[in-house]
Amino acid sequence: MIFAGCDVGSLTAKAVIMEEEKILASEIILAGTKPALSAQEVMDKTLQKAGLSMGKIAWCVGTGYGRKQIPFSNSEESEIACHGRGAVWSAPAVRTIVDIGGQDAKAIKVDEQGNVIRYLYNDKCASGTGRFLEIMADALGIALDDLGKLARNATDPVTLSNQCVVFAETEIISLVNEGRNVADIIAGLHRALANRAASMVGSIVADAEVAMTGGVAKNSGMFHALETALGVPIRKIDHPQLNGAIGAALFAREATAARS
Amino acid sequence: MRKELKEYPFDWMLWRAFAAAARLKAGSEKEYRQAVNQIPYFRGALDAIYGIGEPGRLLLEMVAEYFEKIIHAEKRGQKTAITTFCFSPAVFYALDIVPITLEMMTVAMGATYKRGTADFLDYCNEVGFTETSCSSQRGSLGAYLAGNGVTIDMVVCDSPGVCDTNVNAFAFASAYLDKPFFQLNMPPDLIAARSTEYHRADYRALIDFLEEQTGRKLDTAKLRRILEEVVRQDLLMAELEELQILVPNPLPVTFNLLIYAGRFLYAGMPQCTKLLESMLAIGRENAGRNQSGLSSGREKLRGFFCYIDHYGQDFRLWQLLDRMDISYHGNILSKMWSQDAHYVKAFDRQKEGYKIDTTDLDTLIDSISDLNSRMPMIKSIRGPYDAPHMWLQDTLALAKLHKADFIVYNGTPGCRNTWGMVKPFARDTEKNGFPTLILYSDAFDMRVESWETTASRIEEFLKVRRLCS
Amino acid sequence: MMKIFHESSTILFNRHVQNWKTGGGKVVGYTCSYVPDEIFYAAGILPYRLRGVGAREMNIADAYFGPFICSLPKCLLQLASEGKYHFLEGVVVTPGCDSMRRLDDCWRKAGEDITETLPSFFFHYAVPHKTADYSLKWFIEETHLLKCAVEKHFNVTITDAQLHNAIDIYNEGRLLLSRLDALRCATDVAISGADALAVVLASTTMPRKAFNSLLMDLIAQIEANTDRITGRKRLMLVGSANDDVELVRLIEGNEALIVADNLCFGARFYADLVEPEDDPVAALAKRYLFHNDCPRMFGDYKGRLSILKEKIKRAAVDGVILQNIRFCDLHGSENGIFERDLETAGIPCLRIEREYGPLVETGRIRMRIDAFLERLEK
Amino acid sequence: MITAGCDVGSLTSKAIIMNDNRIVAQELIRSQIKPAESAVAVMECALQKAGLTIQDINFCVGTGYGRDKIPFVQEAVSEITCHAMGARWLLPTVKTVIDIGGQDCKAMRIDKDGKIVKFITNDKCASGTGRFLEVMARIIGVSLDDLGGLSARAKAPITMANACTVWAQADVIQHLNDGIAAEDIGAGINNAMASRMAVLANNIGLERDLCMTGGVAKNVGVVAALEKLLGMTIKRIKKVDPQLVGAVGAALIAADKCERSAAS
Repeated sequence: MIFAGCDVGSLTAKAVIMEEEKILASEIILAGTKPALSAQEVMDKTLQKAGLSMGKIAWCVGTGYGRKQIPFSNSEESEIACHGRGAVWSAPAVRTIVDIGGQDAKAIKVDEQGNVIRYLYNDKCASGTGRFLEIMADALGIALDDLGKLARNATDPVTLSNQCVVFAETEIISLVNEGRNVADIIAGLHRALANRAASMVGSIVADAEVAMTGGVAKNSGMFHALETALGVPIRKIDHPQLNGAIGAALFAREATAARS
Repeated sequence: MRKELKEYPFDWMLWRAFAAAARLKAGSEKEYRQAVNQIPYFRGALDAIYGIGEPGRLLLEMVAEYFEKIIHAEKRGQKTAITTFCFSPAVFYALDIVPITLEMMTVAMGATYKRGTADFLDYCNEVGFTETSCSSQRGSLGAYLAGNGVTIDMVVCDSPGVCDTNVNAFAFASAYLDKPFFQLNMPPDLIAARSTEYHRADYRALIDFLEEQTGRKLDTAKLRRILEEVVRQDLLMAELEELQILVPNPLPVTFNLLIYAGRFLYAGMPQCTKLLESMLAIGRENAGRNQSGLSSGREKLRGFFCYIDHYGQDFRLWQLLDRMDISYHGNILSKMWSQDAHYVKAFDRQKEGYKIDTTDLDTLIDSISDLNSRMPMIKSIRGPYDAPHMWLQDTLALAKLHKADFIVYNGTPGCRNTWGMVKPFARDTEKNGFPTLILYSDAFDMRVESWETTASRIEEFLKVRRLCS
Repeated sequence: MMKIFHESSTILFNRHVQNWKTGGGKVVGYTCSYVPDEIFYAAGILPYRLRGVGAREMNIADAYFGPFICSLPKCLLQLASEGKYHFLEGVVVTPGCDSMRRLDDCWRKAGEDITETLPSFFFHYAVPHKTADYSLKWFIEETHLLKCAVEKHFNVTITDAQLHNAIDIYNEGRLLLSRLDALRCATDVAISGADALAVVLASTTMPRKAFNSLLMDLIAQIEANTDRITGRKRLMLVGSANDDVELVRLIEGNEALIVADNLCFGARFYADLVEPEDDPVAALAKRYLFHNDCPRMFGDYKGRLSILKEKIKRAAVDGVILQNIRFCDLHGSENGIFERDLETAGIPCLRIEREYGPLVETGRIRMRIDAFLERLEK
Repeated sequence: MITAGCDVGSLTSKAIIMNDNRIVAQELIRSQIKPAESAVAVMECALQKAGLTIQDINFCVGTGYGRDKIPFVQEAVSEITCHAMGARWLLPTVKTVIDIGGQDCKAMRIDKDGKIVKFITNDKCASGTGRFLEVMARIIGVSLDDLGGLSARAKAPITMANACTVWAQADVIQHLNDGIAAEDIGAGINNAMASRMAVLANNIGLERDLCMTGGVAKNVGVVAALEKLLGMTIKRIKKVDPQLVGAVGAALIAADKCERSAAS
């Protein structure tokens, strides 16, 4: 049987089509301001890739901030639950997930089935989110995808003490003015973000295998910064950004299983 | 502050609003509907309150009367004192002083005004009070700082040693308005002999202060009458608690609000007793039929709030819980620590409770001092959270007694005190088997986090933690 | 010579502390100016006021503290968890304010999770928030408890003679610091605010005897030296704890000079002497409970305002900078009323809110200072 | 006498060239990372428009965050003083000025000579900054210029979380996904901004007349909401783009300095 998961976030929309254990097709697009349209677009593209029509999808679970607006989903799950499911499916040993999405960052503790045991959001006034990186890349005039690459040339990462994303931007501008090199600033950015994520993990005393999900996980600089901050190696998973959608598809499978 | 808000004193407006609200049900249901349509922002709260039946009407009457006393205090030659929810007003009534409890004024304002207390919150900042301070006092304090209420004669609080931001609001008011200030200062420990001694010495100083401010002597007979009434109320509250722990819980979700509203406004006064009796009548009736107090009659979950409720416009928290079939077991603020209290007996923690001894003036003062030192928050949130008799122990004991399925922390960003320890606290409640949600919203200021977001965080939590489908 | 002071004010484990340790000495840290150093001095222990200098991350502190908390206690917890306070045998925490008070809870919890974070001696010193006779009685008892706890844990006896001696030494230090204070208030100033702060900071981390003699030399040097700093705007710094010399440098720039303050790392810390009496513990309790206070002593606004006005007059201050650390409502709110009352009295004020820790927002603060100085121009 | 003012902010850089108190050229560009480069770029454009070279400028004053990094200025002055001067010159009756920059928000009371009597800046939270509006506009998918217009079309403006920019985003997205109209969200954003500014303005003791400088002055939604909150009309600056007021002030101060140095 064929299932789908659709994850409409604040920056991107993702869709995954699965058949049992196999991913048939997936797609990631930039989200517009109308969740319904973003969902439709990303799902159409995915169906096209898979050469399927919506009618072939036995069940579709929607997740992400826009989940309530997805016209074609049969049910909804919060992205927290989906990231739990998805990560444990991709890497069964994983018990802790750090999900840094566009809108917020979460630390999630799961059991061996990927059921959520505990989770935390990022603090107010300490914005460890994807948008944080986006705004900063903006301020530095750098493409978001280049951050990781650039960070590798860092020799002496800067310290960003300001918790607030917008004030931190001023800090960055003044650092650039002082002639600090961009690589050090980006590395400092990653460290600041990683430390905030690490403090969430600390609060829920998460242990065992840690995975990182969300688009930010594709940023190698962030990935390594988080490893350093946590002091443990992080388990790489294949599709960090699709993880929520995969989890949703897995929920879809469970939903149909429960029905038959 | 917007001009139109300066047109009428805010406490006078609250009085008129609640006085009118208390009479709304005098007529037919149709008339009620037509009337509430004229007050869209008060409507949700009124529907919820009247939904409770008689106790709801009594609450409105009680609150209206409370405002009426404030408005006419000067005319009646009475002094007014701004004070805090966790200070027992009994002593004011004994000395014929009219208390103005800022947090209660804030909640009343939030429930009736379109923009809640936003303008008054901001006004405090306009005159130099920090924006990061607790919104519970700021919400109504702003009106008094702006001179948009009755004249304040004195400032009395009992939060030093318990909550800086709370007492800081009163210290600021006293300095800004140049009014006499008195603080009861709580040591970090509750039951040590030297703490009790300190409490009682401090309380006697308070009485000297109040006598000096009013030029009156404390009337022993009156204090005795009031404290005897307190005992009566404690017994009623104990029985309410016994009912509340039944499965299903026969009390409606709003009853905790009524319990502490009654005690915070009218400790030792017949108004509160009457309210508690009418609540008990409903509770007993439901219990008799083994009937849940929820509108649907189906109790799916039992929730306990370890700090404060959420006073979003229209009582949305209680409506959400009721809609989700969640029986509400109140928060740490709805617990008075009388030795008659059900949980005090249940845990065999008499030492932490107070006993009213009406023998003579000395025992009366000792009793009311003990009572005050065991007020909500004053009792549980003074020492380290994991110390004996403090936040964690009380929360776990109550959550277990009430068979709660989950715990929610809700406060205000102004609360240095609990935000300074809530993360380790939540870790420990989780360790003890209670799924715990930490909310970042502000109980009194919807501009910190919209109610829609807060509600979705609660629903998400219950779903993700698989407490409900 | 200033170098020594600056060094011991910027390095946690500075030379003096290192020497003290290699000499087998013990060190006890404390969090606020309401803790009597004399008790420890008398016990042969080095009292050390805890500071957040050198904190770079918050990842550990944020796992225990919530977001709306002053960054000073956060920095302390972070440093302790990183092992930067390895040289402490003990810590005394006070309910100086709610943020600092909860350092007790958070530090103990971090101690359970991270080894060697929590010193074996950990004392909660309950300072009352008022000065009534029964509060003093309480505080005398509390100070006795502290003394006994120190004696018991470190297996020493603290005699009255030792306490009296400690009081003398610390009073001498207070008098010296007051002389320095006077040199700053003078019309032609002999020492910059940044240097003066460094001196005060050094006094909180150095063995007091050594400090006293160093300071005596410094004062002699300054008095001998004839070149004076002139033609600058004379500012007073008021508000939250500040142990950041860089912040003072930033404020002073080339056009301003901080000639007076009312800070717990400043005048508030040395202004009042301990009045000797038979019971040294009672004498200490009195001084520390009644000393030139901080808004944690609720309801004493007028007292603090008059202290400010007196100092403003004595130091011929052109303008007052009222600063508070983010989430410090006690100072932040009082600064609001100070501003109202001082401006009414014709004294220009500038209110700024800042973050504690590695100096950030330099641009934002600089702009405010420049504008303030431009305002003082006319 | 030809003087110039150069205002290098975190988001935009502006230059004004004046000839005896008459504006002969003005320019506004998006700031680059290095303030020195932004300054040179914007000044060159302005000079070109005026058909002048930097040598023709008798005196130039720099302001804004990058003021100390501008290579060609004789003196640097804080933007608070410059905005006051500029506003006073553009609207002689003004006593109170509110300026919203990219990174902060300031309110100042000025005397008849445009000198600062009292000022306050918002250090509390970034949600009181121009950047806040930019980020929010991006989320609801309108341009910053169109954000202001939404207020007029709003039916039921939302109550906006204005305590934290980042959490405010979560709120806005929540509302979007609840299907709330962009007008109502946009109006909520503008109101939130206005209420923060009202606090600052009242804090320094608001006096008539009041005017607004900086880009947000062009946001009709914020301006209208602020007028409602303060109960007074906000004088509009018509002579120049409100974003240029700081540069105008700098050029005026330059003229003043120039005369003084000539006199002495």
